[in-house]
Amino acid sequence: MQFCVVTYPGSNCDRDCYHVIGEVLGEPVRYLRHWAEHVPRGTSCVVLPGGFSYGDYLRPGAIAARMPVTGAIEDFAAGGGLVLGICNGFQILCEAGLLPGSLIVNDHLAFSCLPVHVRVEGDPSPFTHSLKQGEVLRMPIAHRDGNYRPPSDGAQPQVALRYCSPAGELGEDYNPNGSQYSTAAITNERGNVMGMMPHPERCAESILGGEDGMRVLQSAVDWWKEVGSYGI
Amino acid sequence: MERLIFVLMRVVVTLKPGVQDPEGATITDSLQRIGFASVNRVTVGRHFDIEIPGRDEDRIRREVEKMCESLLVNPVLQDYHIERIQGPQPAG
Amino acid sequence: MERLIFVLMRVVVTLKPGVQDPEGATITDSLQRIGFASVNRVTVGRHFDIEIPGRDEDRIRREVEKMCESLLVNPVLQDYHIERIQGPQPAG
Amino acid sequence: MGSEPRMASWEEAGLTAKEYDEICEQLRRPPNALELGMYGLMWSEHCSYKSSLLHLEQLPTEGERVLQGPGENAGIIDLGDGLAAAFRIESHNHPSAVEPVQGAATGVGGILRDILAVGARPIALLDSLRFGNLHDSRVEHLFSGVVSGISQYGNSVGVPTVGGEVYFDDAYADNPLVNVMCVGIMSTEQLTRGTAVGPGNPVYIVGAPTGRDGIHGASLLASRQLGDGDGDMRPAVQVGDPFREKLLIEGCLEMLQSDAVIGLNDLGAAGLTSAASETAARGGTGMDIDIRAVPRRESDMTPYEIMLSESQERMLVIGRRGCEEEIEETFRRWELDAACIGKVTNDEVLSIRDGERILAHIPVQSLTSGAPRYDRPTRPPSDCAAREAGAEEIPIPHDAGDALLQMLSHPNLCSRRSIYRQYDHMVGIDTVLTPGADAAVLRIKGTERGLALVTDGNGMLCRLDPERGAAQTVAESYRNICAVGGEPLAVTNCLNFADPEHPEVMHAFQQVVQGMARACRELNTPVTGGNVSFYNQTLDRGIAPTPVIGMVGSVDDVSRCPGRGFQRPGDAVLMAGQINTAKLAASQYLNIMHGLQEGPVPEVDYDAERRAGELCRRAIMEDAVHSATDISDGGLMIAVSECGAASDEGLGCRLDLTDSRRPDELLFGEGGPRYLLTVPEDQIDTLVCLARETQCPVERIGTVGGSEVQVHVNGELILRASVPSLCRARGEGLT
Ligand SMILES: Nc1ncnc2c1ncn2[C@@H]1O[C@H](COP(=O)(O)OP(=O)(O)O)[C@@H](O)[C@H]1O
Ligand SMILES: [Mg+2]
Repeated sequence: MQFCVVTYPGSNCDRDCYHVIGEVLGEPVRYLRHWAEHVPRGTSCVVLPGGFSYGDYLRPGAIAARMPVTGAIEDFAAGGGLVLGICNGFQILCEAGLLPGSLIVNDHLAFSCLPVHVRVEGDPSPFTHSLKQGEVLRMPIAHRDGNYRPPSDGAQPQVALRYCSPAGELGEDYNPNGSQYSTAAITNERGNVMGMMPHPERCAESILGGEDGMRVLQSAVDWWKEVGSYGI
Repeated sequence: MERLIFVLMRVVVTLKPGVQDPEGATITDSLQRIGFASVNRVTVGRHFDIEIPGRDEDRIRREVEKMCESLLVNPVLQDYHIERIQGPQPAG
Repeated sequence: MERLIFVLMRVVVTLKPGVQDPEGATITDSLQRIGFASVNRVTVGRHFDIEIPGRDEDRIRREVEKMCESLLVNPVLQDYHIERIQGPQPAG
Repeated sequence: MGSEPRMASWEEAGLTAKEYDEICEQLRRPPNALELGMYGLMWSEHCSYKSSLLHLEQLPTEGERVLQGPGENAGIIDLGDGLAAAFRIESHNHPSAVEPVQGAATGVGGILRDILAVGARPIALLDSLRFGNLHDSRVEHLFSGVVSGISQYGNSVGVPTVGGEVYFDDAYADNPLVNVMCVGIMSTEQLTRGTAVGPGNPVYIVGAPTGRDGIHGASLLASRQLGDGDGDMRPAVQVGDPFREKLLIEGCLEMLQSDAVIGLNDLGAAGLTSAASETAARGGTGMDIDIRAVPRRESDMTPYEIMLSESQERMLVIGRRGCEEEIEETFRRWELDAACIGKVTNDEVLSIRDGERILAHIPVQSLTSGAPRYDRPTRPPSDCAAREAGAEEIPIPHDAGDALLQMLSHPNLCSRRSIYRQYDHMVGIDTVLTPGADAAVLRIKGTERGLALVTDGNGMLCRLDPERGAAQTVAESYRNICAVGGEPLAVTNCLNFADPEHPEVMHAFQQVVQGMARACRELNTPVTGGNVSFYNQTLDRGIAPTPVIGMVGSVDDVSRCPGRGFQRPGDAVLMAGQINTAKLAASQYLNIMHGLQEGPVPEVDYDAERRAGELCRRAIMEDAVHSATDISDGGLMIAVSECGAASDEGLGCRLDLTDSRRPDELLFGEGGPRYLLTVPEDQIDTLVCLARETQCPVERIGTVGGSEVQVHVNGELILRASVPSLCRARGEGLT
């Protein structure tokens, strides 16, 4: 399953994602630069990594969302390709309109780098395909703008992961950034585009304290094998 | 040779009513805590001062509107309006 | 019972001249890249809208000045001025 | 030659009359205003090390692992397997005092470029911070500003901040210290020296355009004390652009993959003047620069401003002739401007031109090694005797548990989580031991190995006894590296002092360097570089002498690195090292509980240090321990409490001590190498063998278990605290 990791100027988890997909997940992976006008043929999944694209200037993700490659990713998603935005990648997908809503500054205003727990929610998506509903994963977050706000038209997004306690309960105490309904990850209606604030690539190897991140990535691979594409 | 003439426009961006404003809330709190007990509410906004060449203010205003819509403003969260700060004058 | 009357003041904060504005520079670049080639320069500033009870605008302005000096403005890098947006009126 | 009206006198350039005469002599004519300004910067304390060089020569700088010692942008050590690590520490004290957020942020930016300049990819940052008492709102403002500046810059460039330290003491009330260490990794082939060789080769300036910011930063801000007129220096405040820095890092590293680049140098203190003259000096060449070609932020800048600007996020790149297009194209792809501003020459002269007009013409060596060196007068402090007072008179605490909680919640001993939570300490996915451990450990991808990194400083000890204090600082770093299973390899250092023209300050400086030199020699950790920051003084209040040590160690197998948290009920708690020598003198207990900073600082016992370190390291690498930590500030009980607080299961322990000393000395005394290890029952024999082989005493002092820490002395329960109460106390200190 061919992966592409996008590098925008200022992306800083691109090399981490590349390493994990290539060396840990063991799938073919290549970089895609921000000036690219097409997603290479044969690509199954595009990953928008974390970091500070364009320095997070203006609004996190805003400038990257207007770069040529983001348009190409939009076409790719429309054709059924899988798209995963992690952290800043999630912010870019929201700014680009590939996902509904927006991510604003954490309710406590500070950058937070720490492990959190997230619970797998019901709506089906390739990225949670091999996970059980209600299952709890432990993953690190590292962001200042992860406070998810749904669109103002009242539409409720499809939630894939919510922040929770180690036992899976929801609550203020377990919500690290003030996100509405403890939202940690959402997908588009079709399910092929997901944005998540936690970093799966940071917990894909036991030496780094956990492997739950692998389960999200492996899900996409399993789904691809079992269900096949959305028709690309 | 003709010197370039510039107009300076200010885009003032404010949060849409009802959108959560963690920064404003924290500032309100801090002000109250350090002795400005009477402050009722603070909201935070930002502005962009845009220097753009030309004399035709209407055209420039339309141009700036397009910038707002294509990049500067997130319509999900923000409102904006445009003010002219300086009329046509040689660049500073 | 008397209703509380509020004044809305806006503190407009801008970078001191000569202070580097990497955000403004990056926005300028990006606007040029996405088709607004003529933009010469964008600088970024912010504002605080402060709702504060009272009728005496002079007193309120002095109060807001104090807020700027003790919290809102970093005098090393920023300048500010205060504008009245709304005169005394019942709280919204 | 052109004349610059702005600076006419040597005084305004920060020089003395004698230095001015020396310049005239070396030039064989009086300098013009631009030249004088360039000398002013290059001969400033900050750039020339004129007061310190003489002393620094004592430091051991060689070792089998050292590939590059002091003098370059960063020290480099050999890690084997064709890999090398580059590292250095630098201060940004004065700028942070004026504007904490941007001062600290640009400090991070500056040290990153030093590492980049030697061709290494920056992989880790550590920050060593000192502030006054947090109750002062001004100090609180500095503290939160500095942390947020480091977080903003480090997080954005994508280099994890994996460790550091912070202490609060009135000695730093007016002069906070912000020292940042950066570590990079590279293949040994890629070692790029900051040299300009090959006459005719093009010289580029890459990155941000040059602005008026930061003019006089090195000569004025960093080379004299802050006074009432600080306001006037504020135009020098700079704003960091981590986004551009990230592009510079990626652009330069990509460029180094090809041989189109010969040398790199950052533009730091003294800007273009320093970068040009130092690269030329190292290469034994000269340089010809046309300031017209330098991209500027403001159009009406004078040559003087261009040559002296310390604008951030710029690098000097010495290219290979014929590769101009490749260089410009590579940087363009990273959205960076690369402007060719001149070329390397063979006349050993730095020529500055404006088009055809020559503005400055100075022999390179005169600017660099021509700077004066001073043997400044020294004098031992007059109040030395008073500090020798003992601790005998202080009362024994009624409730040891209360004392423990009070200690744990003190800003100097409490959890630093509220700080490092704001730092991305995981980006790069190499951080095996995160902040909170004795030392950070980073794996080296593709190998089993890793790097152990730590910074340490102790102004209190160094004020009491600069020589022993400095030696203890090196020893403490050594212990931290050993406590995670690392082998200490080398040291960088940042020497933070008050006014060097004050004989007592200079005396302390000389003593500190002596103590550090001895310790580094004894512990076989050569010094590969560092930084000196003088004039941390406001009026007559100077800081405590504060050498900060940055130490790098090598870990053979990162999968063995233990945390410090208790792991399993029933594990034996062992103490290894100098078990019974801890004293209350010069301890945090005296400082925190009794407001006393006094008592003799113990001498480091290097034999004991090496043995204990080896025992701890081998126990870890043989997989015999479940947890390990060294016992340092606050003594045994602070270490035990940290192990409980760091336990995932909230485990406590029961200690059974047999000892006739005062209980507070037993619980909170400090000194000597001591490690606290927890070991499964079936591994105790391994430890006994190791103890014999290394000749290091090991004693069982208790057992892991329960959810309380209990201490029994001679059979009597003297302290009891629940692990949650310890966690709570540790969490209170910085909020
Ligand atoms: N300013 C800081 N930035 C990042 N990490 C820090 C900072 N201060 C302390 N830490 C981390 O907190 C832990 C405790 O620090 P410290 O009390 O100095 O350790 P020790 O007593 O073991 O030498 C260490 O892991 C250290 O790296
Ligand atoms: Mg330690």
